[in-house]
Amino acid sequence: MSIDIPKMMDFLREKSLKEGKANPRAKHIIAFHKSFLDSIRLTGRLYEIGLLVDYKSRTFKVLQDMPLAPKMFVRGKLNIFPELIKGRAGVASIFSKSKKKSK
Amino acid sequence: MADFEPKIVAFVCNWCTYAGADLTGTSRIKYATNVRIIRFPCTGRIDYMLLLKAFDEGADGIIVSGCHPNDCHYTSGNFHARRRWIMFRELCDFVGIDINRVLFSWVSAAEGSKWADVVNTTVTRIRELGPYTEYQKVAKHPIREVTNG
Amino acid sequence: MLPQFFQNQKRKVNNMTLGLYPGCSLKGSSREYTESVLAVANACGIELTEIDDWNCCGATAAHNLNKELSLALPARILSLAEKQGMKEVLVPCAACYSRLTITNHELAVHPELNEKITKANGLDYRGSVEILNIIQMLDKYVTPNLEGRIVKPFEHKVACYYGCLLVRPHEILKFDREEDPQSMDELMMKAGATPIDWAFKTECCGAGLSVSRTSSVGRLSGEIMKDASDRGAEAVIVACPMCHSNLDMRREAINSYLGEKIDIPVLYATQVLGLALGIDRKTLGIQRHFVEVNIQM
Amino acid sequence: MSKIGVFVCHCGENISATVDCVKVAETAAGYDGVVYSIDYKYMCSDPGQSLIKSAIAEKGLTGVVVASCSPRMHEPTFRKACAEAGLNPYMCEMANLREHCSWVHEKGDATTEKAIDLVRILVEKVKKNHSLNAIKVPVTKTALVIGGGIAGIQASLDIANSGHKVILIERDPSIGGHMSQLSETFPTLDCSQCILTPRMVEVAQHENITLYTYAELESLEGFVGNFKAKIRRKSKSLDEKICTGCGQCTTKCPVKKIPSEFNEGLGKRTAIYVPFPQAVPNKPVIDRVNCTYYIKGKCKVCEIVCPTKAIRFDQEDTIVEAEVGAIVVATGFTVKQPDFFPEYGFGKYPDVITGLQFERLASASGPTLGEIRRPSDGKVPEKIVFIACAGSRDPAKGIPYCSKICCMYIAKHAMLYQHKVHGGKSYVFYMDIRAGGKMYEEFVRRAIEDDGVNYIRGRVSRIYEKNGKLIVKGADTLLGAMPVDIDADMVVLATAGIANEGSEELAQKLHTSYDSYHFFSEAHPKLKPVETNTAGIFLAGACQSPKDIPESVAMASGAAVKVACLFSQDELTREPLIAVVNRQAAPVFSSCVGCFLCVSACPYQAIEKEEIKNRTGEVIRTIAKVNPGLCQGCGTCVAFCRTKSIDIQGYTHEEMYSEVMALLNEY
Repeated sequence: MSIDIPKMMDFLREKSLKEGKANPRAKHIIAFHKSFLDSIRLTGRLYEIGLLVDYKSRTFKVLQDMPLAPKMFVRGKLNIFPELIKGRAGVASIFSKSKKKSK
Repeated sequence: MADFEPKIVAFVCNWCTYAGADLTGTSRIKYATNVRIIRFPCTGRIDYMLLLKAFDEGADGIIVSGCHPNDCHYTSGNFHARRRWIMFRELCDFVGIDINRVLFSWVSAAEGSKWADVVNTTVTRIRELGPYTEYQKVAKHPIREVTNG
Repeated sequence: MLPQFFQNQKRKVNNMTLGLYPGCSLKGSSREYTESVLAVANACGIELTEIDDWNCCGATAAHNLNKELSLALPARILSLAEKQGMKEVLVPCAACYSRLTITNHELAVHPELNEKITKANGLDYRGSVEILNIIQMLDKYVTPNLEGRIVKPFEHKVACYYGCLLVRPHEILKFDREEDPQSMDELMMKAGATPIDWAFKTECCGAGLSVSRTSSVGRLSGEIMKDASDRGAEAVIVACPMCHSNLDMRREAINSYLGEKIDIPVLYATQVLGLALGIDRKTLGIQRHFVEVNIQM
Repeated sequence: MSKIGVFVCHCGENISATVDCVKVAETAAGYDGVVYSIDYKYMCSDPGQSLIKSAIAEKGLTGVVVASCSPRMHEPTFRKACAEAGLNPYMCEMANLREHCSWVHEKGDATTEKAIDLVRILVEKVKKNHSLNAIKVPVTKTALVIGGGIAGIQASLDIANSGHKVILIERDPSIGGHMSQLSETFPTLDCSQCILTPRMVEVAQHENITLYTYAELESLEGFVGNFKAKIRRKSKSLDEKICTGCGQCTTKCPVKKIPSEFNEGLGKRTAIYVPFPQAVPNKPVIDRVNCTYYIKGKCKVCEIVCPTKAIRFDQEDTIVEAEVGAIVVATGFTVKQPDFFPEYGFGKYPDVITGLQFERLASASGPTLGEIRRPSDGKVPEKIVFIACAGSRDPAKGIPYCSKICCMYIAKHAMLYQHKVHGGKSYVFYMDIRAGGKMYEEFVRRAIEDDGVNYIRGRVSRIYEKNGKLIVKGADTLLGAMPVDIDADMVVLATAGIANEGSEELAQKLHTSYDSYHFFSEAHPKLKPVETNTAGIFLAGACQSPKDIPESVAMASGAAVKVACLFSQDELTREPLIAVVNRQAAPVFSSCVGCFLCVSACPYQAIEKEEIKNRTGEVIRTIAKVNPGLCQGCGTCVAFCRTKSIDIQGYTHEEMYSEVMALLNEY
């Protein structure tokens, strides 16, 4: 009976993106999400430095959050190297299959 | 099997399915001619020996239909029918009667189109299953044998 | 032979073995959360076994961009957990918890979807894994045995911040009430703290927009911190790494939005419980916070 | 030997367009026992009926099959025609050639064949039919009205004024119901109590009405015209005959801090109390749960101060037995407590109140004597927010249906507030304004246009308290879902109207049905809105669904007329389509073996145990017996009976088996 609002929002987001109707003001948000997924596709888990580098290359916001990095590093919150999982091939295939279907 | 016209008996209650079938009529929804309706006051009245009798006499399929749960005109007759149906199904299955030949459904007085669907589905299903002669072969009919020969 | 057998039996009763899905944040920017979860579990005789070779749940990015991906990634995790014989899996991160629970539910109620997702990806999942968030786990296995173990009650006024995902969606989680939840408040009371009644328990902190729309995070998290501060909270308690990083790491953005300096620390529920249990600050990773924790213990 | 007549109707072209009616009639003529068979254009017309009547007279027919439309349409018509011609009406059956054949199939042989089959089935059935006679049962001309709100009051007065006795029972110490709690009524702003109290007094003084307050229905047996009700009169700890209602006891009672039910918890009452000053009867009761004497065994202040010595601490509940012929259920509704909406903070913030509480604040007899003051500190609110649909039309959290009265009373509340607090600001958050009713829409427009109430179309997501204000966060969907924040002093929630507590229990006692929301179910949503599925039990007011006062009153008068109709006859006639247990000559008596499975199957408790005694009075057999007054003719017992000893008239085993056999064996 009740409307599943989050589900509907996700559906509309996916659809508007597919049809090229996403709000231009959301381009940074979409860029971030894409960088995020790319990072998982390659390593299986999130690689925060890789994500930020990728995001910045998409948005040219090179200087954003630069002061945070050393502070995080000092507190042990930043991993220099990505964690690579064994089942990377499996994860990559999940990506390619869902991508194909969603098109 | 294309020419086979199954004989289907429908045992329905007066208040919901009979009225629902009336609505199918007033809505002029067309359905297969193979069904003959027998009116009961309530599905709770339907003695399942009648179903066996119908198979015995040559029915190829049977529909039992009444009010939806909680909508019984007599408050609980359809619940009794449903319970009896669960028992009867198992018994039929056990003794080798094809339970696919009996369709149990709820059709309310407002569901004219559903009645047409129920009939058409049953007719299609029974058409696929073919004539039902197995039961008649098993249940020898002494009276008919005597009278017919 | 016999005593050995009995010993094993006894160990099983006392020591629970639970699966653990840490998620990416808990391995990186929120490692103090992992540390405190493990420390509390250890102190209470609960053994946590990490799911071997787990992957990222896809987080906000996946469910925003691609529905199938948002189900397939968690499905891989669930399937691994099942294969590794885990009945219950603790998911401390509220965001991962939400993705895993929703996937678990969707796969259970739509068998055809389960078929599609698992078949296509060579996974196999029968739906036997139960997922617990940190509050559920503590409620189930820790708080019943807590009596007499609170050696250093955390006697401070705290604002319990649940965020968006910890108790939602109610239809699926059937845990606490989604508006004005109480479970964390009760837990904090058991740890000796005094939870305050405040208005922003379940308001959004800005979540995944931390990087891509920092200004929004400043505004949303700012309102939260302001209300907590106005009502006299000495600490804000969270159970989600994303909420924590927004309220803690983004404090500069918050303060610049509010135009005032709020220095209330943000602690994980497990850190507070750990402190109350007498675990030292370093083991609980309290030194890793951006906003210094100056509370007298 | 049967002599059956078959009458095939063309129904204009409705049947004859697809069915070869002539062939149907010709085929039927060839059946064993059919002595007359004819087709005609309109059987239900006068000449058509005459055709049947003359055939009965001339051919001496013993059974009639009319092959035309649905029996649900014209069975009474043709049975009546048969009866007029001297044939027992239950010897007439109808084959449904129209709804079940001609209208649903294309023209063709198969359709005509089906029509022939349908006729043959009923020819065989009629051969086995028996003559049946209508059942007559006497009527007790006293009505029981359950619930003393405005619906119960109206129904009682109408029945009493038509000259019949009425027993009115009310659960609370006074009649009046929710209407007595209201301040003013929409759309005229009449004072609710001013129009209600004269009616209450009339009830108390009416010679045909027996009023039992503080009483509930204990059990009900019997059937239409012949119910036996047991009424529990809860102990008032007081001798009503001696009590003068002077009020000494209520002023002196030391327990003064009990939240008053009448004032919806906004005022306080004592342990011995009269719910409100205009109560009928105006005599107190002791609330034993809160009375010091019943808790600690001492106090008895009321007994000491009572000038007439009317207090009876040891008084017990009494059971009154009454024979009644009809029952009107008027138990009303209640409002859903809004604590299921934690985001609105009801219960947490004292200034978030329900609509019914606001009625008490606005009422001249209320705790603030009609001044709008907020419960927390007594301050007059400068900004007030009303939230419509707090629970209604909300399948996710509340109830899916519309509570119907809220739109109107919210407009009234806002208007009353604007009249009483000059310069105050009021806001109404609404989903839709549903103001269908005479002068209703105009009333809402008046609130918006003349009194300046701000109507905002949108929902409220959260209310929280900050610096002594209630922050109401909502959205204005008519301004592009713009967020709206209002710092209000008081918030009124129009909470959903739901079924009264205990209504499903009462429905079970009465053997009537209730819907999934626990409201009582009417027999037909359009054409039988005051009847229930149980003959002789009628509904009035909001126990059926939320209703405003005029609707409740109209429904109550409707129910009263139904009761008066029932009481206008000395005997009731019922269709004889009921179950019977076979009886045979001694020493067999009956094939019933007394397993009484039928007793457990019967939904109407219509089957009793009958003892068969020999001449010395010794019980030799116990068998089942159907009470013809209670049996509704569902036949569930028939299918249950292991020995086939119980059968249902009109649908007997013989009749049904012959139908099945006729269907599958062609001549």
